[in-house]
Amino acid sequence: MSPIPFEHGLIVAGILFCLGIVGVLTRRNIVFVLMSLEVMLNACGLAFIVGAARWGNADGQVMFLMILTLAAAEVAVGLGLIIQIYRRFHTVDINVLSQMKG
Amino acid sequence: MTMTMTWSDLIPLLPILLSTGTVVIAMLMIGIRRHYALTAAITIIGLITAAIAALVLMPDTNSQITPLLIIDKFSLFFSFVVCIAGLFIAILSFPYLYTLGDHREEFFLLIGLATIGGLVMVSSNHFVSLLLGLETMSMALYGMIAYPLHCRDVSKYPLEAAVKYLVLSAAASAIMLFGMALLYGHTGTLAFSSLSENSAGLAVASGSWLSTVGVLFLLSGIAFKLSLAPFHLWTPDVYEGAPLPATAYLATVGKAAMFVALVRFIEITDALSIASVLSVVGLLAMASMLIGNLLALLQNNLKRILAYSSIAHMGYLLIALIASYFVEGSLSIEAVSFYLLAYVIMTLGAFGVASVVSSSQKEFDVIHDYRGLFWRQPWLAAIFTAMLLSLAGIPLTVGFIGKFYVFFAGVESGLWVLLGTLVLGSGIGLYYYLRIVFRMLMPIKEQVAYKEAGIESLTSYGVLAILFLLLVVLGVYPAPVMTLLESAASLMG
Amino acid sequence: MTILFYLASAIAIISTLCVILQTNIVHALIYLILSLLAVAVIFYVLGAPFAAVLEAIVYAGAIMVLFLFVIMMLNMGQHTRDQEKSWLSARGWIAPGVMAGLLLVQLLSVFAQIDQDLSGQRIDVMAVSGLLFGPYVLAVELASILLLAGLVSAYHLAKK
Amino acid sequence: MLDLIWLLPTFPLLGFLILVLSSGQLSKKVVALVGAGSIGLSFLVAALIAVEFLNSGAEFYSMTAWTWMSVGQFTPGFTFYLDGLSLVMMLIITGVGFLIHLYSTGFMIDDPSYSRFFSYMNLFVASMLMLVLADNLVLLYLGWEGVGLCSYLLIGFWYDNPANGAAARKAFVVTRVGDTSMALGLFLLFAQLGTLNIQDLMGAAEANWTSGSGVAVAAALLLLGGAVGKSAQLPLQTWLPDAMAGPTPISALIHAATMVTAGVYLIARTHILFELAPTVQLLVAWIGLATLLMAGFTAMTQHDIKRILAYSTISQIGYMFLGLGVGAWSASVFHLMTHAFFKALLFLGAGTVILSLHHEHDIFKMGGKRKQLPVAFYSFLIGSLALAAFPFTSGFFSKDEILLGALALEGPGTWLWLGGVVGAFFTGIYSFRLVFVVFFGESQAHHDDKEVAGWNMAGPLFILMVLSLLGGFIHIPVESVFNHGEAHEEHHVSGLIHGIMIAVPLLGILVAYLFYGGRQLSADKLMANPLAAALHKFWFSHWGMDALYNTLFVRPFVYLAKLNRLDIIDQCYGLVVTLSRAGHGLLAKLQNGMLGWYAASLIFGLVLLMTLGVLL
Amino acid sequence: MIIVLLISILFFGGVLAWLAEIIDPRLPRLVALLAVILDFLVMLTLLGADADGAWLVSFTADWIARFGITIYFAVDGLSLLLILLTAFLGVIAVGSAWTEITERTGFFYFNLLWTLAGVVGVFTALDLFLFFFFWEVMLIPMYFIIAIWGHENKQYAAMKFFIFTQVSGLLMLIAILVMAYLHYSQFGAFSFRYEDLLNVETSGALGYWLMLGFFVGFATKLPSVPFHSWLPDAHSQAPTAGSVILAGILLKTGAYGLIRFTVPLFPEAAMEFAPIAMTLAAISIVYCAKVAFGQDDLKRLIAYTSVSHMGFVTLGVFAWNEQALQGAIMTMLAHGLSAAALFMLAGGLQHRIHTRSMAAMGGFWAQVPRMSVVALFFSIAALGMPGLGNFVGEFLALLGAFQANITLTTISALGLVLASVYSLWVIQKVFHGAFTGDSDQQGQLLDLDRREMCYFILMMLGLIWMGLYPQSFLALSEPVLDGLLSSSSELFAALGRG
Repeated sequence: MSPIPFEHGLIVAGILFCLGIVGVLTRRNIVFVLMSLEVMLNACGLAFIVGAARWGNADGQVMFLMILTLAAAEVAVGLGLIIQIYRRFHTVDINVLSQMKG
Repeated sequence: MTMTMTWSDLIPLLPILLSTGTVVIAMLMIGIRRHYALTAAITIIGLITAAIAALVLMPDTNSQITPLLIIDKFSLFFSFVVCIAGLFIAILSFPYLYTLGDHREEFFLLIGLATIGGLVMVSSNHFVSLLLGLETMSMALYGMIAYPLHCRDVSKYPLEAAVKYLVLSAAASAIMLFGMALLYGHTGTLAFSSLSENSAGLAVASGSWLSTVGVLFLLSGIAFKLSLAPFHLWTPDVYEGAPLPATAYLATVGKAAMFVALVRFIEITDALSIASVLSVVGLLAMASMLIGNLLALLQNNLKRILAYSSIAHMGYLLIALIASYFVEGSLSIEAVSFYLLAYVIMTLGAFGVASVVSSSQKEFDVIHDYRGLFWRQPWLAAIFTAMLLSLAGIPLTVGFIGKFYVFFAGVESGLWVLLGTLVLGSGIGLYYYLRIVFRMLMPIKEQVAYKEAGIESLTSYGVLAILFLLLVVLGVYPAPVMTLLESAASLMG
Repeated sequence: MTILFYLASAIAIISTLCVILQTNIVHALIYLILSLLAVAVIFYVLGAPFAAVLEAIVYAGAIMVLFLFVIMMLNMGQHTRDQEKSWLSARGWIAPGVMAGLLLVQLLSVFAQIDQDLSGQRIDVMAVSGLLFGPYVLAVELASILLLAGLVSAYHLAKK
Repeated sequence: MLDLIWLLPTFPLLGFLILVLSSGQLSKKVVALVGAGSIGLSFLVAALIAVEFLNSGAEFYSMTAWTWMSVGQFTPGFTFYLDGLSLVMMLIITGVGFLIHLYSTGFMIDDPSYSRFFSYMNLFVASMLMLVLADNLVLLYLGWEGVGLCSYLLIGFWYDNPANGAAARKAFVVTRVGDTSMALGLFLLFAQLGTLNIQDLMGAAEANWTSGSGVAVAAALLLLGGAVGKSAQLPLQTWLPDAMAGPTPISALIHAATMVTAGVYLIARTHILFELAPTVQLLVAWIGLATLLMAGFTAMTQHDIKRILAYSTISQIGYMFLGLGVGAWSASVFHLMTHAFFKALLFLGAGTVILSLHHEHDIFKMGGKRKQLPVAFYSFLIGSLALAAFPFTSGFFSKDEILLGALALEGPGTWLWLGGVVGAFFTGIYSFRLVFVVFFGESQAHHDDKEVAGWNMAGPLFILMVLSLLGGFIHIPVESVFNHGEAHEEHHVSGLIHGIMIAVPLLGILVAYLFYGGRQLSADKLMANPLAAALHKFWFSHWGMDALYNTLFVRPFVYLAKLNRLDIIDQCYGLVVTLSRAGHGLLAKLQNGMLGWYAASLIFGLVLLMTLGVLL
Repeated sequence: MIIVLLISILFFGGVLAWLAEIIDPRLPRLVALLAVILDFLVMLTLLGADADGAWLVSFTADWIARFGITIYFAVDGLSLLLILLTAFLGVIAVGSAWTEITERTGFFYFNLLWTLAGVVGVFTALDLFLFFFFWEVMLIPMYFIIAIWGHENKQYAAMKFFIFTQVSGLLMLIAILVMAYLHYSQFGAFSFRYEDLLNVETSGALGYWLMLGFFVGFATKLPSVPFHSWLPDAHSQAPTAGSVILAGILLKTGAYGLIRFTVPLFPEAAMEFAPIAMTLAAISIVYCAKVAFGQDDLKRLIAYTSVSHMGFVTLGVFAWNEQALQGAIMTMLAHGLSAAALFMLAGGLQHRIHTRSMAAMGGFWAQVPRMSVVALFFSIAALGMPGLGNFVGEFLALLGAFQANITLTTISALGLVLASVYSLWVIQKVFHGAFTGDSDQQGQLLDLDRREMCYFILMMLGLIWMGLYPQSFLALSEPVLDGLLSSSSELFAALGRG
């Protein structure tokens, strides 16, 4: 088995990260935005695992665990907020949230 | 380096442990029986003990607790600041939330949790603890920002603010994490100290593109949290939409803890020795000073003004941080520390004044609301004026000494362009601070119906008085604090 | 194994692409789960079986189910597809695409300069848990506080 | 006795203080007593001092009251310096001054601001005495400015009429131009010679500077600037005719007898300096000549009784300058004195005319007043004779000396003399034109009041008449002042020259008679000629000088001041404000509240940082 | 210690005045008056003080050891003159506010006294940090005075005043800090003390920039073209007492700074810069005189004349010889009185006819003869009439400047002519001519009352004293100037300037 180059792992993470960004920027449905955020966070986790694989230490995996925790908490709070938005505005369009400006 | 915990490690962790205990007790309390005043009291007492613990530990504690946390004079000083700020905000939020038509007790839980996050951040010298501290605080802040969202009669948009903050902050965290991942990939370690020199001989400051990009990603994320231009757009909306105590918390502890962590990261890893990072930070500073001040110029909403001005203040702070790269010695770190302290005092004061006249139903956050305050409540107006003048950096106030420090650090390092921008920015800044002062001096035409100050507000006035005293005392006789900071900062130099 | 890596990577990327392009939210969620599973495979290939399992269980399992809950709760079925379509104009893709593309190009050009192989060393549960209960014990505690904060916030926000 | 010299300016100053501090509470009698009495006392002291000084035979006497300021080498004091020149001046000022004060007690009796008038007058005399008694140029400058101030105050005495105010300001500002030049002269002298004490200065100048050296020329020129301003010579003469807006005694005292001759005094005082700068000295002569001719032409065309006298004053001071320029120092001072007598007489006479005719100034609205106003008539007759240098009147001797001095000068002397003679011809014409028009011919019906002339007005007139007639026989003791500079050898002058100098003024009087006395010639017919009419108009406007200055200086200044009322520099700062506001507007637009936009900015920032990181 | 006492009296007097309002709104003015008079009397005791080294009295205490900052006050003849002027005008200012300020009197006198305290601090502080501290402290109460008791456009004026002085002050702060740092790098310790900083080597380009920092700070306060444009607004909007303090004293702090700090600290740079500074001075003199003439607002006009007159100070300072410096100092003192008086008059007029527009004035002489005489007196003082203080100052300044630069002195001397143009124009427009006010005002304008006359007569006597016997003032500043000049004379000789 030929070893996988480190940079290839990073490239995959990078691509996923950028796709997440595109998702956050383009979607108006807040659920999609949240999902794209998960993609970004996941890409970060991947990058850590890739790093861990390069150095052969477990720190990266610990970090991945923390990201996992973070992602879970964030989704919980985020989804809570989505429910409130939907209750109040009966839509999931983030553009309704633009009453403050200037 | 100690790899695992021992019992003796628990002593330095006392501030964190005490606040955690506070949160747990308060939560249990709520579980048993909801009692507003009692929950508040538990939180306040807990934070006081945590602050006292930090103070007591400060003189001679210097220990690394597992790779994650470092408890030294520097972190304890800011632990103290964080606890006190949290405490003051807890006191201020008591009357503010008094009339909220919803569960009010959780707010204190959230304050406690956020404070734990802050404590972890100021003590962290490891990516894991940094991430956890930061996100703990963010989680709590999401809750605090959106806190009154169930009430139909709130005048603000807590929901909008919370969503904006959550989405953007999560994105920024992701960017930061990606940066951390790149740095980890480059060095194979997550501890700041080994990022600079590790067994593989790869340091952050090695100048390789991977580490540069990693630092830049990390910096972008931090810049967002500190709302440096051009990452500042979220700031005014979140400040405006959030209830005043939450805004105050975000503006003070949120900024200060992040900055302390940034200082530690920069100082330990020597990241500024990467030329492009140095120039990027310089540009961030300049952009923040100019854009922040310009944005505040004609703004009529007090919270937004303070949001914009915080952008500028973070820019000022960056000058001192940059200076630390150029000159040996601890002066610029002292400058950062003192300025942060000053910034916390005066920002808390300014938000505090707004919060004592406001309630969760009706916030008075348009500067016109303060018209004639000077003749209605002279002492409140005097405190407010002092806070604003301090923000503007006028002598007799702590803000002046802070600015003096920054100037001195900049001069020492010869950062003329940045200092020039600082002067320009300060000039613009005067305008909008004085605008508010002028509003207060105007004759009273129509009475603005402020919140009736009941017995529950007494402590808030006490907090304001303490802040005012601090402002003046530190502005006139800062020597003792300077001595303290000198020894604290020397650990970083 | 190497082939598996590239295969899984390709699946992850393509299905993620589908997530952000999808107008049907349930389909999107399924693509996301697919992507997460593919990443789990990558983890496994890279010698992190523990992470792979967690990715599959917690991420693709628990978190995604949360999403599903909300989608069901908000009743975002077929009728929202048209709305989604109308929200996704071609023009709206340009700026994000350009920015993300630029970022990606920069990242790739940096990554291209690295010439480093992965160790391929397997890090099993023992190693990870050794760390978690050794030097990172505080991290675990702090993570619990993080979850607590999330819990309190979510509890307060999501209630009626 | 000599050490009482400080009393000279002190009496008038005390008078001034009493009048000012009483702020109009005193009765007119007391005011008159204080106002005129203080000058009288001064005159008394001056006379006593003069007697003692002349008897003592000393060349000079000086006393220091106190050191004004002492800054390094610069140590001017309040020091009084008495020599022949200042003695003459002091006597003229106190003597003629007293007469005019006395006259004023009657002339101004109906004026509500009686006390204000005398307070200004007293301050003026005090300043004037300071000027002539000063031993250093700074103190002289104090007096110099003081008299200018009083001149301003008195020209604008009737402040109700804005025209008077304008005239007063014009007088002050125009002379201030000269004064500034003089101040610069002082700076130059101090910078070069390290002192401003006049005697030391002259000694040092003689010792250090060669004749015609650049510094000497510059210093003399700058002082000359001051002199022409104060003495209303070209090119700063335009203020004097307008200055006639003040009460007539003022015109007599300030704008005829004393202040306007301060320039002559200054040049005489610093004559050594001018001798060191021969070109400047010659310039003085030419200025004098040009002024006297120009003013002579103008005087012939005026209708206003006081303006005629004013131009005549300018012209006569021109003679003095001519004298100074040719080195006839004592002749100039002599003319200064005689001019003080007869011009004071003329003005006071004019004052009587004006007062009696209810402030009528136009001579063509008078006529045949010989009988009605006898005192005025004789005043004018005698004054005009002296002015026109009718033989053996005071003016004859002094003007004669000046012209002879001019003739004595090598080179341009003849031309200067010729010009002076022509000027004398004009003098004859305009002075008697006035006499014939006002006092002869047909009486105008609407003015037929009695002459207003109490003893206090008539008395001074009589004394001045005597002085005008006989003043030529007074010997002024100035030899010791000028002895080293003046040409001592008697010039032999042919009888023809003498004849011409006697005949020309008579010729002028004859011409005046032909036109205005006997009406053998008609001015109106002359005016029918377009060229003559144009010339008349041109001369009447005093050669268009006022218009010229208006166009050159006044209007552009006023225009610029109004144009830049908002201060262009301030507006530049306004630009900064505008820019800031624009910046704010632009940046605030970015805060559009859209979450997607904010997220984009976040990513944009990241990309920007990355790009910068790569570039930098 | 006596200096601390001087400042404390004013500080606590201010607090007391504020509190006194609770008892009776007319009490604060009495408290203020007493405080200022007491201060003045205490200062008089300094006149007899024996010189202790270079200083008559001095006071030192630790403050911020970290930066070598001390509380260091000292008084020499120069500062003594200026603090005497401060207290004197303080009395006048209290007097001018006596009846004009009827609202919130306590706070007003509090601000007034604190401004004075700040100014006394500026004139006596010799630790540069302390100096800067007071420099800023005096601004805030002044801001309040303008912002609360000012006229129609007070916000703009107060803001402009504050921003101009602050921004320039920050530039000065940078320069001060660099000096402290240079002291550190040359002597191994931070210091802000005046004597220490005098030893700092400041040649070269850095010195030039530092000097510019100080210059901008002081020139803005002075003010000199092109930093002057805050002054007309501040003056026209400030209440009378504010204008008195502003024109009489605050402007002098700029001049004081130039003499005390800018040139002595950076002799070489200052000499290099002198032609430019003197050019700015000449432009100030002529340009602002011209602009003054174009004004319709009486207070604006006087404000521009202030700029014009302060040009003589700049000119004198940068000519840097004994006559010029004495001239500058005398101009400061005399202008302090004459400008204050003119502003009081303008304020008095505004109080009576509720406008500052000269278009609405005219022919007031017959209505208010005493006021007219007083106005006449101070106008002619302003135009430099010998025998009054302004003349001594301007004459000496020009005399000294002439030795340094003939061309610029000549241009500046034009100011003497222009001064007469605008001064007399004011007299003509306001007091002479026919009465042009509202017809119902005729005969109703109140002339100056006895109390007001008292203040004016005091100031007149002051000006006459300065004009006729300036020696009593010159003698105080002479030893100071001798010291300054002797320390720089060698250097200038080397640079080819005497």
